[in-house]
Amino acid sequence: MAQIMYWEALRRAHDEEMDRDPLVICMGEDIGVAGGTYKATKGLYDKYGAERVIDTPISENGYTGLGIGASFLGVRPIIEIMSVNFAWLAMDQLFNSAAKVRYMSGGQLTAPLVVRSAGGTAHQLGAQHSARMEKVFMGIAGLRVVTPSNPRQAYGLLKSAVRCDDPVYINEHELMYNMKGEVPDEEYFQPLEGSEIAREGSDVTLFGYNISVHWCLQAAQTLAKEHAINAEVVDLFALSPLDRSGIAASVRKTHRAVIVEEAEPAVGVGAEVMAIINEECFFELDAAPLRVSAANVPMPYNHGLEKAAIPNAGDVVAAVRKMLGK
Amino acid sequence: MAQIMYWEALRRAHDEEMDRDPLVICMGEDIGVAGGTYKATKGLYDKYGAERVIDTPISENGYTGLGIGASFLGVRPIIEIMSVNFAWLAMDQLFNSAAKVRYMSGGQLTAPLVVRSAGGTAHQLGAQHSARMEKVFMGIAGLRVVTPSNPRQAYGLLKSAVRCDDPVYINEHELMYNMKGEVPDEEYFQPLEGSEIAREGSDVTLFGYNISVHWCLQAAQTLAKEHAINAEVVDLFALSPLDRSGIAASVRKTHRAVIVEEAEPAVGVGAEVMAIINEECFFELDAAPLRVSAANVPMPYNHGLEKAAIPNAGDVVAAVRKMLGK
Amino acid sequence: MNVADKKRLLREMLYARRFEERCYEAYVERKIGGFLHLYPGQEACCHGVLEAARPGQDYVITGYRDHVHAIKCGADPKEVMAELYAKETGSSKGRGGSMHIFDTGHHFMGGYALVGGPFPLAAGMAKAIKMKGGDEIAICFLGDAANNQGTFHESLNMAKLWELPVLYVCENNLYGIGTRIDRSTAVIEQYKRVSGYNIPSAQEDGQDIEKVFKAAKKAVDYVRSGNGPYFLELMTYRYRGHSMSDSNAYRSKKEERMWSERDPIIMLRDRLIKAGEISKDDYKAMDTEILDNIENEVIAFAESSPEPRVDELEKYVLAENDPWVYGGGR
Amino acid sequence: MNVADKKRLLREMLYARRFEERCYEAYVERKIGGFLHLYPGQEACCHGVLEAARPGQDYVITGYRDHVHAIKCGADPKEVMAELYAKETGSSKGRGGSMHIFDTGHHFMGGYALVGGPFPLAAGMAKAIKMKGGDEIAICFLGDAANNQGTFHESLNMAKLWELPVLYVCENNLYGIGTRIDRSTAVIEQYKRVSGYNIPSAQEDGQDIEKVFKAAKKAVDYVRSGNGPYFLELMTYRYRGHSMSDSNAYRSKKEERMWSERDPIIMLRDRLIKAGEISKDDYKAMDTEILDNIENEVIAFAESSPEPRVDELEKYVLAENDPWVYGGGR
Ligand SMILES: Cc1ncc(C[n+]2csc(CCOP(=O)(O)OP(=O)(O)O)c2C)c(N)n1
Ligand SMILES: Cc1ncc(C[n+]2csc(CCOP(=O)(O)OP(=O)(O)O)c2C)c(N)n1
Ligand SMILES: [Mg+2]
Ligand SMILES: [Mg+2]
Repeated sequence: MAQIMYWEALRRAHDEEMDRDPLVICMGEDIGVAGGTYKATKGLYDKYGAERVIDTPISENGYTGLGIGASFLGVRPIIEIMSVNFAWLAMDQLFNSAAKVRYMSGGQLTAPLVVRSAGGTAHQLGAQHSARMEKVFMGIAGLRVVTPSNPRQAYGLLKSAVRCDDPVYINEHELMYNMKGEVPDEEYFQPLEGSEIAREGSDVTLFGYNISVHWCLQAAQTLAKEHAINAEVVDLFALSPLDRSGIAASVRKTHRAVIVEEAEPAVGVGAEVMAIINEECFFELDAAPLRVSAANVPMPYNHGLEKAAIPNAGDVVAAVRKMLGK
Repeated sequence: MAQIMYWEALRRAHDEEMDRDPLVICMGEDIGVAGGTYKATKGLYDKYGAERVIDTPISENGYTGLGIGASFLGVRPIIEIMSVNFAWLAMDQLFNSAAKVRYMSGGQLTAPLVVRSAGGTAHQLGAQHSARMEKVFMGIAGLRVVTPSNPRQAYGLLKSAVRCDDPVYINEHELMYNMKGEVPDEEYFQPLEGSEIAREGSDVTLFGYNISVHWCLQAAQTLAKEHAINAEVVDLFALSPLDRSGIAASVRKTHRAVIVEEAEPAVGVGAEVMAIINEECFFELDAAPLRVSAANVPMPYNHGLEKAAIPNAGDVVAAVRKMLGK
Repeated sequence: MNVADKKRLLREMLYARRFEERCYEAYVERKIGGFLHLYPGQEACCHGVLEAARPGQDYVITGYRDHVHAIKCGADPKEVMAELYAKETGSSKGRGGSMHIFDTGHHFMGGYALVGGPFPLAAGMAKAIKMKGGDEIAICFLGDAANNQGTFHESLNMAKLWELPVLYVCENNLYGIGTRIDRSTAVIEQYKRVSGYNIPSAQEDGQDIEKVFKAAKKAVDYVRSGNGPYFLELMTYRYRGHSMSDSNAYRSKKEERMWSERDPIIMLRDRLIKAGEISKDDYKAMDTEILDNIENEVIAFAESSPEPRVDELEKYVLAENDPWVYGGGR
Repeated sequence: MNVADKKRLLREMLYARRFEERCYEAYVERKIGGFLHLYPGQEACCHGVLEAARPGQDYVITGYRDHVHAIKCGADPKEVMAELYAKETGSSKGRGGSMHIFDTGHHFMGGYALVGGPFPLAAGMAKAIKMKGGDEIAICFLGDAANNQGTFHESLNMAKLWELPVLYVCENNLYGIGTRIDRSTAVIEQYKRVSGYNIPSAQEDGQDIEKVFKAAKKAVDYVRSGNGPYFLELMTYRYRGHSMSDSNAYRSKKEERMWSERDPIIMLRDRLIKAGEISKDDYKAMDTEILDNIENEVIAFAESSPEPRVDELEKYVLAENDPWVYGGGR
């Protein structure tokens, strides 16, 4: 099992799938000749040519729609939207066309495309380049949403997403492309539904996804070392549908839940996980569940403000200590 | 106090505000010569002329952006997006420009515009014309979201929204334009924050907004008459920000909560209200809160399927009875 | 186009007209719900263009005014009507409705309700055709007002940039709902708007099916020969309101009269009569046969078909038992 | 443009160049964060156009490459630099950053980071100007690749339809990040793309400020006289990578050399020297004075300014104490 970077894992998945199936293509701004802003398609232009590794004009709704149309005829496009902020422009095609076409055609047509995008707050990119929009993608029927927290998931989720007949949105993170991790040497397919226990624990469950899994793991270490609290960390790599039974199983064990999200709290993952807990195992709770979320502000450029706007491991520790009165 | 229809209430608010301030304009597809799909701007074209009552091309992102730009210079546009499904096309300008400009300019610029749109499931309009997207508007900082449940609110919210310096999204409902109700004869300004107790009760709180308030009220009647359950109904006319203290106050009184929403459940109003309850008054709860939501499907055309997909008063009654074991 | 073709097209257009008129009645009777956008007046556009192409093989996509296009591609009128009746036997199993007729078996890739939505989808289908090496083309029908949508610009640029085999057909009926074209569009001659993409284009009378056919033949041949996209504007008129909920008050009687004198069906009929190819009685007999067929076959089928089962509400949202959802397993 | 103007413009452009170069250094020193898009090479575009307009009065809007435009409108370079340093004294109070310089007092209405975003905003400002009856105009600067965005099409159509006083200036530097214009755009001459909107347009050398000024004068006069929108394409080149994170590997040395020989500052300088209006020493002295100013005034101000207070994180999200939030009360 090799240690590779998140971007390398994505690149490998692209490469293997394009090598296997001549109908797999990738599209996006500067993904071809330049190899992609985050290198996820590096070298593929030279290997597969301009017909399959397509540098698009700056036309997010247009090229997303074009990919959807191609997918109607069996092409499997992997579309990179450079930054999730730009995805607002493509929501029309993604939701009105891709997510609804199977239903409104009575099952005749499907849009098996993958849209990948870098979300999250990176380093001082400001209000228009720091959106965290996973919740926007989660709320509408007909689209799958996954979000890898490590290179193995990044590789395995992209592999499965390309092959799955549903449209899949993959929420990546600007700060994670250089993260290293183990990826199996043989082919590996991460399920598009479910969750993973990233750390076993008994006193409280920390729910995270994507980058916040790492804050949870860090917090769990501190909690164990400094406060004798044994936290379980659940990695919600599938955001739509969410793993109701996995969420409930962990809460039944620990009886306490903290949900950690990088986004503003309103109508977010935290709220949805809380609702699931309320619905599935309310009377198992020994404490009111909490969410640790971002401040409700457009992202400021100033670094100090930016740091204050998004949560970190310390905030998770504080939330757990408050919950447990320790 | 006159009984007027919801569309008439909107029309009156438009008219009064345009009459008062020559910088108030309205824009949208077929809102001028034709008077608007739902008549909210009927007669205003003749009264105020083509420069202020503007029939736009079918360019949702374009004319929303144009309205925002005009608002930078003190114009107060009221933009009608004919159906909320088309708003996906305008989200870029609404969120990337209007919602963020105050913050990213350090308070120098604001976008005091109003966007109104008809959402909801009407009669068999199918997958691409039945979206319920209030939750999408609620999740992002910098935009106010309100949703009138009756003509008085429709009038009073639009009046306040036009004058408020923030961008405001008003979520209306295709089925409610002909609903009658009392509207004060004198000018009336509904606050853009808060909630209203639509019916006092003691046993359970039913939280609704827009059309679901009416399902709640109907359910409350049935519950009172047939099951001796005295339900309180809280009208969440302000969706962003939500009225945390109003929500908590009612739950502290009734100790039970059911949230009723027309949308698919994931990351919706129901989830957010539940999260607020968990955060504000978890230990006041005598039962697990429930949400009554739509099925997680694109809206089917067939009437029977459509009816099955969205909740109704009967579903609310059933949820309450289940909760109370009656 | 030989005489037999013309006679067949006369019948097809009349069938389309009667079909739509019957929809109108069924809507008034509340058998059909939702939004209903009818096609009378524009028949020569759809029939002329697709006659010049290969319906059933070429990939066709359009907006919400889609019944006739579906049928011309090969969809069974019974299934289209059953869809309007929201029945399980409908072309979209009663889930789609009037705005969302699909018949992918005949490469009719759907009616879409977001104005401008089909532009990029059509380019994408053309991309797929090109990749797979077929000689089909993609044909996108859309209205005049749709061209103001940003997707028009984005799609036409990409279509030309990548020389995709797609034919855009603008059915210019002069109105977008109640807004006359000159009130929404700076350049009202649509075929001139594509000069910014270096796409060849033409404008043609959309009421005369022979002219449409000729213009479309040129366009289709151009695209099929691998020259890239083409844009064809057809000047036409809808005889009814935009949809059933439209009062149609914004158009002058004079304008309506002028266009009704250029009815595509009457024009072709009179031409055939004048040429001695059919008699008035032939035409009447044809009409009666069509009306009978629609009533006894089409409506009867729709009426007698079952509704979708409510317990199948959640079918067709996502793929069923897709193994890749479970990591390749199950 | 008289000699005094030319001398002043030479100084302004050199100031802009040195300002941007100093930003580069500050970024390398990690004093500036986020994305940083620099302007060297394109100075004649901004300065030539705005010299022909009324900076400070006309409303100007642009993309993320915005420092120089802000300063030319009248923004204090100290405040712009302080913004890049993320300080409370910055033009956007440290909240905006390089991509979001605002100085509404000087009618610089902002830098925006969504490509294509400013097109409709500019049309909207023009609409407001027209309504209020002023004789200002709106000027929208944007790149060549931005023109592929749907908002371009939508905005230009509306601008012409309603004859709005807006001047669109395309700074065509031949690339959108690493993608050469002919790889993203079917018609690469941008001034030809607006024929579909019936908007008059022109193309001009963007390296020669006198030519830019002349072309812009015509454009500005046209717009200010109430004739509606105008589109001006300026052929230019950026000397650095797209942003600080861009390796710039996609351009040939030969191409770069060719354009550096057409440096707008050097061209104007040499012309003035040749005409005997300034000496080489004058120029050097001016440069020294500029560098001193930037270091001792601008950087010093940015360095010594305070950061925003963390307890003011939530300021500027919504209006403060807006009475209408409370129904007119409070
Ligand atoms: C994105 C979007 N905006 C607005 C509408 C509402 N709408 C439906 S049809 C229509 C007019 C379209 O006119 P045109 O393109 O000329 O087609 P026609 O109906 O004349 O065939 C409008 C505005 C819509 N369905 N989708
Ligand atoms: C909507 C959107 N899509 C993509 C991007 C990423 N991006 C930033 S600049 C740029 C290239 C723009 O090129 P051009 O318009 O020519 O301007 P230039 O940078 O050359 O001045 C791209 C693709 C963005 N910021 N916004
Ligand atoms: Mg039309
Ligand atoms: Mg450029």
